Amino acid sequence: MFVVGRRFELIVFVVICLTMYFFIERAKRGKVPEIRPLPALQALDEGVGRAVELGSSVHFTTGVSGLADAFAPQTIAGLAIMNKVAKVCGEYAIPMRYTACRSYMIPIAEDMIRSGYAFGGRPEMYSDDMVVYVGEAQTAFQAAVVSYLMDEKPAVNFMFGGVQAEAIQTLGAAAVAGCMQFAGTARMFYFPFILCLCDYSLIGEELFAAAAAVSGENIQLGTIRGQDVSKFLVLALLILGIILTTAGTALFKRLVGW
Amino acid sequence: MIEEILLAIFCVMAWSILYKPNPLFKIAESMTVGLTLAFVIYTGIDVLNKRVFTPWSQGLWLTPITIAAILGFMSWTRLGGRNIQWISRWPIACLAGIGSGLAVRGCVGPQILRQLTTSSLIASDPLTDINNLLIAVGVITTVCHFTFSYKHKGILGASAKVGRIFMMMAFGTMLGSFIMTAMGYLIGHMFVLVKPPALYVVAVAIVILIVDVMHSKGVF
Amino acid sequence: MAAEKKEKIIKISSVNQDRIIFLLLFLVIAIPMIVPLGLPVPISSTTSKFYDTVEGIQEGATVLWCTSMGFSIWYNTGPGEIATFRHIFRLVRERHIKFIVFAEGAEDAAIDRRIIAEHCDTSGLTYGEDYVDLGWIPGGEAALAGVVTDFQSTVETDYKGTPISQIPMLKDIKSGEEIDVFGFSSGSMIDRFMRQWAPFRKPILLNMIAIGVPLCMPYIEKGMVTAYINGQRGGAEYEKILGQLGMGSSFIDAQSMVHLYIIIMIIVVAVWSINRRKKGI
Amino acid sequence: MSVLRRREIAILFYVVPMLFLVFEYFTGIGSESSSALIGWAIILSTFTYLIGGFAIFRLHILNIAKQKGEWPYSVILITSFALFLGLAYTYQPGYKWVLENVYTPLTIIMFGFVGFYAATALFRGARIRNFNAGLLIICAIFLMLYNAPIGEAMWPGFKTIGGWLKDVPNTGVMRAVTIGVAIGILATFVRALLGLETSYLGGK
Repeated sequence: MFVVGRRFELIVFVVICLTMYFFIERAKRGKVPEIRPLPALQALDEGVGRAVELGSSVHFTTGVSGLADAFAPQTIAGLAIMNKVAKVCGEYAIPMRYTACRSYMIPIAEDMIRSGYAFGGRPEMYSDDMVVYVGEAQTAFQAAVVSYLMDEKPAVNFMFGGVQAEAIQTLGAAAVAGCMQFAGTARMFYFPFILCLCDYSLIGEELFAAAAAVSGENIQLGTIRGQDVSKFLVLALLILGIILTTAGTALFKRLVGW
Repeated sequence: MIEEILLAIFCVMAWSILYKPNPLFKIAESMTVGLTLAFVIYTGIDVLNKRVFTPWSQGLWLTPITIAAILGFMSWTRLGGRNIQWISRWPIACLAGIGSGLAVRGCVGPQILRQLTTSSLIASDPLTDINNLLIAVGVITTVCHFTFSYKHKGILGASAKVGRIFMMMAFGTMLGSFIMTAMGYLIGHMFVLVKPPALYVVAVAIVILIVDVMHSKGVF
Repeated sequence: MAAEKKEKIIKISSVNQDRIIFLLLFLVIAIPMIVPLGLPVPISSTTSKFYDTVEGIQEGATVLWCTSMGFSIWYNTGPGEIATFRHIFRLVRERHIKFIVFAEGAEDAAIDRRIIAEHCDTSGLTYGEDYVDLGWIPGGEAALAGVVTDFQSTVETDYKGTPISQIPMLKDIKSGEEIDVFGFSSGSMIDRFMRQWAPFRKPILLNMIAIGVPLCMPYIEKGMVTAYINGQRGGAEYEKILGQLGMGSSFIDAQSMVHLYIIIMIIVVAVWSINRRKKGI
Repeated sequence: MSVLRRREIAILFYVVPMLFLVFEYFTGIGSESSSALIGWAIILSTFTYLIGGFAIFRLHILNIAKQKGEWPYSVILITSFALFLGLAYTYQPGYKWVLENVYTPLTIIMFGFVGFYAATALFRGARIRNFNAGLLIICAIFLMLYNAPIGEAMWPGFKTIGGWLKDVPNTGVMRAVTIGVAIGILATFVRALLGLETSYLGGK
């Protein structure tokens, strides 16, 4: 019934999915794990506070990746964080701008920012031109964001999501323009730059953990606990593999290829 | 000949923002966006011609392509008013579902299982054994660093700290490797800019720059 | 007074500091271009392994190459791509290898046509029997999955629009099984290629930009990627091995100088920032 | 009509193809319809690829009509769009020339800023704040000496140190990251099955 060579893969796949499901159900029933403090999240208020001091605006972007490719989960996490940033901007009455690079993100971003400002207590501050669409290509996105940052010089620049090579130009221009910077992505390609240029950063899955902590839903937090336990399972498999292989048996390789 | 001069003009227009924001950069930016837009529409319609409209013109109606094309036209309601925009949710959701499905089915094998098959630690010469051990330690400690719902105390805390050190070495490796890529772009342009005829455009630009700097310093 | 003056010099505004960095960068790159320094370019083992892997392709094998870089990283992966295409086209002539090229992005389709037209010697080879350019297959990971699960219905036409049923060399290609060597160039993460192509356990060649190499090490160390070209330097070395110097070789001196400049800049700034903190400023 | 608008149907459009592709991968049943599904994605992504084009075209036409904001630049944008598209459909060699001598250089140059900002990033990153930042910069220097041909010419040791850094600590960390990304994808899969992943449908 099952394809040869993929049966152990199926077992690992089912075990990890069941672990996730188990901890999500546990979270639904109220036993919610607590996420360890993420410095980037705690500093969100401090960042928007800087915008209040300077009396200028906040810029947010989820980069070039959209929802139609394998980086959809990161874009979704970036949108969750944007909802929280919009909420904080609502509380402090700070204008916010989102630069979109995929046309189908426009309505999604508009809804996210509108609900954010409503939660923040200033629904009237929201206007549709807070979401600026700059075209489908990465170079057009970069050119538009660089000139915006150089002209407007916003107090804070956020960049969360499936960020690709445009991270360098965006964060570089924001650094030259003197913005305080937050960035986070699970795409490690340009991550050293986020470390060099940003005040606060989220590495790899910290982005998903932040999105779960920010949306505050028990279920998201349950997922994070499920991921942690799955990682320990995979580590156990790794250690088992090392022991078996060092002991000289090819058992582990046969097991994986079963 | 004309190509080098054009490249030099575009370089000067684009790099002028390093000095300060100015209209030249905005013109280059608008041209880029406009040309990209035309390129996107031309290549997109070209593929649709080959994959959808040509089979249709040959009468091949009842194929999976037709269903996908109907979903595709539905996704164009995204551009319509708010009352018909909800129609575009189905095709977008379908595309996201297929993308996620391909990622999910493909990730367990190559990205988890094949990463765990290590070679024995006492097999070949001692140096490779130590390296293999260090790689395994790197994997374990970095994974421990990427756990969020457990307090980083005790063994988990210690291995997370070790993981942090490994991560800094890895990100240093990436940062060092990036210089060749980043400078590759500039070197590619500079190869054209230093030779005449592009050199004349660069010379004119340098003169304008000096004049502007002197003007802003109030020299004249 | 001297301390004041010294303080004044250091007090360059942050924007001007950036401009000085940019200016020095221009000079350091321009000088080796005007005065070729002829620095040594030792061949690294990774590039010679790439050459040996391509040279080791058996008689009559089918090679599938996916170009996925876009115009923006042309100067980085271009030299390696041109050298690889030249090398494979030579083998197509000598060993009747079947060479199939397709593009993952719209811009890559234009790159492929341009490389084959301007840089490859296709004299004596018939299009459609020895080599074929399938043009752009959109869909990202869906295209990569489609090509190896159901080649015929995924591809449908080549870049000119002729249905693949009329292309002799593609008649018997159903899925990844019929392909002997995979290869792709990439400017970003390669997880999607590994997810769709690694299960076939065939040799996979990779033309990657320099920053991508550390990220691909988990796959390279496991042998899922057989051999790779390390960005611009790899391209220059490959050109040197093939004996046809091109774009890569003319850039490599400037690369050495720029690397030295960045290292010196970092050391100066690091020392300056450490003793600044010692003085408690 | 309002039934069709409900979100559950859109969630079904997301979950059913995903589940089917996973089912087919592990059981091998229904491989023709799974490749048909992949064929759908190829055509569908072309349509959504085109949406981007139309959306920005409308945006800038509105800018010009209402003379809002920086509309002169929108005029430049639309004229370069119209010229290039017109050439594409009327005079193919002209399109090819513009593609190779205007569009490609502009795209490369507008992307090529990365070099400058890489220098800025290192310039700022080099201000070592703590031990970790110091370690980061030292490893970066070793890798630069590994990558640049002159590094090896100066002292062969740089090649071994750089190679070791790339082969051992970097491989371990990137392997952990790869595993973490895979587990993240599976987490999104489970949340999507439970109908929790709805951000692609718009805010809650």
